[in-house]
Amino acid sequence: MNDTFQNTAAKRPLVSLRDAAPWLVATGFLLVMPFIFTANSTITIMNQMAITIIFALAYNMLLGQGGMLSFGHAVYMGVGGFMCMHILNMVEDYSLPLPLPLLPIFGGLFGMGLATIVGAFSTRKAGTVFAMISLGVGELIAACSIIIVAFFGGEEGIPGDRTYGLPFFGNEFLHPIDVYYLIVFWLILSALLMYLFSRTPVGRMANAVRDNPERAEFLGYSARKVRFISFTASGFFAGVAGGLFAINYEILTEENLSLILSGQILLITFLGGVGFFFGPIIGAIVFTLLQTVLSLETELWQLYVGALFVATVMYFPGGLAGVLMMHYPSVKLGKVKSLVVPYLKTLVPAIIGLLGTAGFIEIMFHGRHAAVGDEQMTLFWISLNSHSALPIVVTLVLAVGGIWVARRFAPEMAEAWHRSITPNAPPPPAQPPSTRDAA
Amino acid sequence: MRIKTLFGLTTALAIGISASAAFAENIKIAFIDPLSGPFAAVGASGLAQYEFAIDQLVNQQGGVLGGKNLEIVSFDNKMSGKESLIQLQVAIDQGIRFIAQGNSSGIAHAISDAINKHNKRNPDNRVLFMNYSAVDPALTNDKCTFWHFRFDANADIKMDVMTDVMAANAALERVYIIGQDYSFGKAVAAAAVRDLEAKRPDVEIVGNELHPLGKVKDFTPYARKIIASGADAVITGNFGADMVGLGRAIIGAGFEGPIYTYYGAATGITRTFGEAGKDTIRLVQEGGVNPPASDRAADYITAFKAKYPEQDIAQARITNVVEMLAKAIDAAGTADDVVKVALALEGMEHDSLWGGKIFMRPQDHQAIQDVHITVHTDEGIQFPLDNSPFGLLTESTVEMAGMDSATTCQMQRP
Amino acid sequence: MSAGQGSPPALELAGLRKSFGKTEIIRGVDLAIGRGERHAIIGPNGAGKSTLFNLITGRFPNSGGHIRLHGNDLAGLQPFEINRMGLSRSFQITNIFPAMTVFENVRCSLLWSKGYRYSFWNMVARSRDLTLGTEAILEQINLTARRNLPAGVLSYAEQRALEIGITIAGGADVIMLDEPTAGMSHSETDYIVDLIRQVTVGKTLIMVEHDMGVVFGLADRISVLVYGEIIASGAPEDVRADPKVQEAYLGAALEADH
Amino acid sequence: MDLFLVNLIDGLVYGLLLFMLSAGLTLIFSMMGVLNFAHASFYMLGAYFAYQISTYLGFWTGLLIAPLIVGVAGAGIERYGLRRVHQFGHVPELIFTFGLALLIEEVVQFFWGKSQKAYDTPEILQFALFSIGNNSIAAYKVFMIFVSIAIFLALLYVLTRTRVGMIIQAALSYPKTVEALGHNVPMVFMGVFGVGTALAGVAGVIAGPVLGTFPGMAFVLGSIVFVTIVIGGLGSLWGALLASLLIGWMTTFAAASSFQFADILLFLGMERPADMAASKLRDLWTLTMPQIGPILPYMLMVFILVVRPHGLMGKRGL
Repeated sequence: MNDTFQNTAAKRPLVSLRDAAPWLVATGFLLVMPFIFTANSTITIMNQMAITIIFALAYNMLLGQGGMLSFGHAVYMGVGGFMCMHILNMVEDYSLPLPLPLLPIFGGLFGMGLATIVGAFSTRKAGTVFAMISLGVGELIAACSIIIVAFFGGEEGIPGDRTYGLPFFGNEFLHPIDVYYLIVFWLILSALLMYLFSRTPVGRMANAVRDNPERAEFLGYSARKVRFISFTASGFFAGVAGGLFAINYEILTEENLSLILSGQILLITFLGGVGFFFGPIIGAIVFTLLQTVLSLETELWQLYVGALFVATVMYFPGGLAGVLMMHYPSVKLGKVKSLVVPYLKTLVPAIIGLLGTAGFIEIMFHGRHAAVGDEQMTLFWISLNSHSALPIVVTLVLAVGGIWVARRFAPEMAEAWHRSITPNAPPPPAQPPSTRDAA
Repeated sequence: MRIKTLFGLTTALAIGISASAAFAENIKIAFIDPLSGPFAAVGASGLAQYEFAIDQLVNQQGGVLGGKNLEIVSFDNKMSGKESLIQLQVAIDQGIRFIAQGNSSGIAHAISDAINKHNKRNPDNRVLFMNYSAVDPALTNDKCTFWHFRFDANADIKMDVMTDVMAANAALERVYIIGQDYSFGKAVAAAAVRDLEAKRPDVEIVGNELHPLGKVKDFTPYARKIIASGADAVITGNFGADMVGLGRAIIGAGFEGPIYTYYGAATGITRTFGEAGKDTIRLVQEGGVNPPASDRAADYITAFKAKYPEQDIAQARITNVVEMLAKAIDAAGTADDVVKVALALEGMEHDSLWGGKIFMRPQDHQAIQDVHITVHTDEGIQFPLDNSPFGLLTESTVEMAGMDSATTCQMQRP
Repeated sequence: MSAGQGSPPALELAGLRKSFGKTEIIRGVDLAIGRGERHAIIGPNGAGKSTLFNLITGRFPNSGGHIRLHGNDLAGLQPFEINRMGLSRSFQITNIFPAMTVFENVRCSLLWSKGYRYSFWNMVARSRDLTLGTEAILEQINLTARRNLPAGVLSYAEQRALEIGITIAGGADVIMLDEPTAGMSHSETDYIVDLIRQVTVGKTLIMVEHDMGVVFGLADRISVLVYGEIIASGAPEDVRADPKVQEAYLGAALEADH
Repeated sequence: MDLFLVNLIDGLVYGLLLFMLSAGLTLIFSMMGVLNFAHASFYMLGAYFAYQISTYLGFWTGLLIAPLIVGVAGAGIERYGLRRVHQFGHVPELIFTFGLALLIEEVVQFFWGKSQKAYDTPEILQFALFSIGNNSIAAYKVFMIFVSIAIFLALLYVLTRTRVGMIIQAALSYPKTVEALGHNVPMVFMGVFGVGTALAGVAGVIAGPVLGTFPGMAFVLGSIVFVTIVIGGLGSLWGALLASLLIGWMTTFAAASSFQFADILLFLGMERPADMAASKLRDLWTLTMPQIGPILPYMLMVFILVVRPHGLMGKRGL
C-alpha cells in the first residue's frame, strides 16, 4: 500500500510479502468461512455479501476514486446479469461448451459495453450533471425492464438453471457451497484487479481528476477521458457482479435494475467509507447482515439502518473504514492500550443508551401493533410485558442515562484519541484522516 | 469500536438463525412476505390471519399428528425476489417444510422456480409451496410444479366470474379495461378481452390500456379518457396506491358505473374510498364475509377482530390453507415427507369456513371454489373493513368457479 | 539572449483579443517571446494579465487573433492538448491536489510526459523511472521530507513550491507562472525566486508578477499590460525608463520600492 | 376539443403542484448547492401532519398549521444536521439528505402505519364547479390552482420587492460576495431551507387528498422534482415554473393520448407480425404512449443535460 520507493538501488521483488499479506489473509479467511458457517443459509448470505462487495467496490471506483456520484449504477450490474442469464439459457438450449465459471466475464463485457455508451455522453462533467444524467438513464433503463418483456421478462424476470451447463471438473454447481467457491474466486480476482487499477497511471489520475479536474487538464490529461475510463472499468466489474448474481440466484428480475438498488449501493459504499479501498467491503458486509439478519429480528430494521446511515454521514463522513483508520496512527505509535479505558467509559454507556432507545422504540411499536391480549414480547432475549409501565421506564432510563453518561465522557475519549495519535517527540503537523477524502 | 459491537451483534444473530433449528417440535410454516417497506401493510395483515387461523382452527382443536402444534414463522422478503430467495434458504435451513407466500406473482414465480430446483437437488429435505394469493395463471399452467399449490382462484377464473356477472347485465354496452403495465395487468386485460368476446360479442371494449406500475402520480387524464369513451363499466387489476389513485380519479371525474377490481378493498383502501366508492367499487373474491356463511364464520371474524382490531379478514382463503394443510398432514401421517403431504392435498375436498367446498384440482394444483362478486357499501354490512362503516357485500356467487377450466399444466411428479 | 534566428519564437501572440459580453478585456496584444527568455508581464490590477494567461493556456476561447506555440496555432485546443505541446502553467490561487500526498502530486504531473498516458496495465509504483523522476523534483523543490503528507496540510509557501514543482515536472519547455510569490513574506519570496531561477534553467519562462523586486531580479524582458494593451516591452532598464510606463503604472510602485 | 381543454386544466393542476415543490427546491439548491433528496419527504410530512390535524380541527386549520410545522422541522434539520455535514463538502451533504429521506419514510410508517390514510378534501369543496362535456372539474382542483398561483405571486413579490428577497437573489448568483458583505449567510440558509420545506409542506397538504397519503408518496414524486429543476435551470423561479408546467402537460397529454408505436413501425414499412407472441419486437408493437408517459421527463432531462447543461432558463451551469 505504501508507494515509497525504499531502495532505489536494489531491485524490487515482483510481489513483496508486505503487499501480498492482506490478500493472502483474506483469501485464507474466505476459504475457511464455509467450515465455520456450514448452514446453507449462511453460505447463501455470504454469497450475497460477496456479490455486494464486488458491486460496492465497482461503485467506489466512481464515487471514491473518481468523484462521480451515480444514482443509477444498478443498471450496469443488472444488464450484465440479464445477458448472463440469456447466455446461460442459450448454453442450456444449444448445449454450448461454456463452463459456468467463465460466465461472469460476459456479464462484465456487457456491463462495460453499456457503460461505454452511457459514459460517452455522461462523463463530460462530474458533479451534479453526471449525477442527474445517471439518475435519468437509470430511470429509463429501469422503465424499459418492465416494458420490454421479451428481453427482461417483465415482472417474473428471466429464470435459468446453472446446473445444465458443462460440469466444471466434475462440479455441477448443485449446492450453494459450490457456488460459494466460484463467487469467492471472482471476488478475489475482481477485488485484486480493482485494487491494481487504482495503482495504475489512469487510476492515479482518477484521484487527481476527482480532487481538481482543472489542474489535471493542465497536466496533459483530459479529465473527461480519465472519467470515461474509470466509468467503463466500473461498469465492467458491476457486470461481473451481475453475472455472479445470475449464477447464485438463477433469476434476474426488474428489481436488479431498480433505482432502489442503485440507492442501496450508494448507501453501502458511503457507510463503509469511500476514502479507503476496503471501505466498501465493510459497508457491504455490515449492510447485508443488517438486511438479512436484523430484518428477521425486527420489522423496524429499516428505521435503524436509516438512523445509522444518517449518523454516519453526520459524525463519521469517512465511514466505518474512516473510523478504523483514525486509529492507524495509534497502532503505529503503540498507544492503543491507552485508549481502552476512555473508550470503555464512553462506549459502554453509549451502547447501553442506544440499546435502551431501540428497546423503547420496540416496546412502543409492539404496544401499538401487537394483537389484543398479546402483551408479551421478547426483547434482547428477555420476555416482558409491553403494556406495563416498568419496561418502558427501564428502557427510557437506560436510554437517557446511557447517552448522558456517554456525552459526559466523550470529551475525555476525544482527548485520549488525540494523545494517542500524537508522538511523544516534537509534534509534526498531522491530520486525522477521517475527513480526508470526504469531499 | 462501533464496528466491533456491530460485528458482535450480527454474529450473535447469525448464529441465532442456525441455532433455532435445533428445537423443532412444532410443525412450522414459513411466511415469506413483505413486512417492511411499501407493501408491508398487506404482509402484516396476512401474517395476523395466519397466526389466528393456526391458533383457532388447528392448535386449539388438538393440533395435528396427535398433538403437535402448527407454527407460523415470519420472514420479511421486503417485496424483493432476491431477499425472498435468501429467506427461503434460511427457512429451509431451519427445517421448515412448508412455505407460504402470496404477494406478487413475480416473487411467487421466483420461489416456485427455486423450490423446484431445490427439491430436485436436495431430495432429502424437500419443501412445499402454499401459494395463498399470487394469481398469475401461469403458475398452474405452463409453469406448474408438483410442489406448488394455489389456494386463491387464479386471475383467469376470477375474470371468468367477473365477465359472467357482467354478461348478465343486458344494459352493458361499453367496457373500459385499464391496468398496470406488468405481467398481471396484461393477463387481466387479455382474459377480459377473451371472455367478453366469447360471452357478449355485442359489448364494445372502448379502451384497453396499461399505465406504468407505481409511477403515475395523477390518474386524472386516464379518468378523463374513460369518461370520454362513454364506458358503462371499468375493469382493473390494479393494487395498492395505483388502485386508490385510479379509483378516486375515475369517481372524481364523474364516472357512475361499476368498477370491477381484483384488489379494491382492505388495508386502507376501503376507508380511503369511503362514501365516494359506494356501490361503484366491485371486487371479485373468494370467501365473502357479508353476510357470513355461518355462525361459526361470524364467531371466527368477531374473535379475530377482538384480537386484531387493526386487521381484517381480507384474505379469507388463509383459513383454507391452514385447515387443508393440517388435514393433509394428518392424512399423510407425517409432516416430514412432503411428497406424501402433497399427494394427500391433491384432490382434497374441504368444507370451507366461508361456505361452499374447496377442491384441490390434482391436474394443476389449483383450488376450485366459490367465487363472489362483492360491492363496496355501508348498507347491510355486518363486518366492515378498515374500521370504517364500509365493507364488501356479496352480490352474486359462482359456485365451484372454473371447475372445468382448461389447464396446460404437465405435472412432473416425483 | 533572445530568440534564436530562423526558428519561430517559443510563444507568439498576434492581434489577440478577448471580450466578455460587451467588455473587451484584451484589446489586440502582439507579443513574441523567444526561446529561453524569461519574460515578465506586469500591469496594474484589472489590466487583463490573468485573462491573457487563461487565453494562452486554452482555459478561455479567444475572440480574435492568434496564439502560436513554437509556430503552431493553438486555436480551439483544449488545455490538456496545449499542455502536451510543451506548455505548462501555475495558478494565481494555489491549485494542487489537496487530498493526495506530496509525492502523488508530483508523480501525477510526471505521468503524461513519461509516456504512461491512459495506461491501466502499468503499476505506477513499479516504475523506477517515475519514482526517480518524482524524487528528483521533490529534491529540487525541497519537499522530500514532506513527501508522504497530504498536500493540503503543507504551509502556504510549501504549497506554492509544490505548485511550481507540479508545473515544471512534465518537462514542458514553456513555463507560465501566475503570481508565484503572491501573499508571501520576504524570506519566503526570496526562497521561491531562487527556486524559480533554478528549475527554469534552459526553459522559456513567462510570468505575471506584482512584486517588482522579483520582476527585476528574474526577468530578461518585461511587457507592460494596461487596459488590455501592451504599452511597452523591452529590457528591464528600458521599461523602467519608459515615460509611458512611468506614467501609467510604475511611478508610484518604483518610488515606494526604492 | 372538450377533452383537450380538460386535459389542459388537469395538466395545469399537476404542473402547479410540481411547481410548489420545485420552487422550494430550486431556491435551496441554488443557494446552498445541495440537491435536497429529502424534499419530497417534507411534502409527505406536510400531508401527514395535515391529515392528523384535520381529524381534530378540520382541513383549513391543517392547511395553516401543517406547513409551519414542516418549515420549523426543515429549519431544525438544516441547523442541526445539514450545517454539520456542510463542512465535509457537497457529496456528503447530498448523501445526508438521501439518508434523511429514508429515515423520514420509516418514521412516518412508525407513527402512521403502512396503509393509506383517509385524508380527504374538505366537504365545502366537494362539488363539481363546472363541466366540460361529460367531464366535471372539481372545485378542489380550482382551489389548488389558486393556491399555487398565490404562492407563486407571493414568492415573486418577496424575491423581487423586499430586502430579504434582494439578499436571497444576490446569494443565488454570488453566494460568496453576499457573505463578504456581512450578511448572516447561515441564517439565510436556514431561513431558505425552512421556507423551501414549508412550501413542500403546503404542496403535501393540498395534494395529499388528491394524490393519496401513503408512505410511498415521497418516493413516487421524489426524483421528478429534481428533473423539474434541472430542466428549468438552477436558481430560476421562472424556469421552475416553466419546467413544472411543461412536465405537467407532457405527462397529462401522454397519458391521455392513444398513440401507438405500431403506427411508427408501420410507417417505417415494417409488417405487423402474424404471430405476435413469437416476435422479438412484440413489446414495441404493443407499446402505447401512456405506457411511457411518466418516463418522458427523464428522457427530456438527459437530453437537456447533454445539449444545454444549465437548463432552460438557468443562469449558471451545474
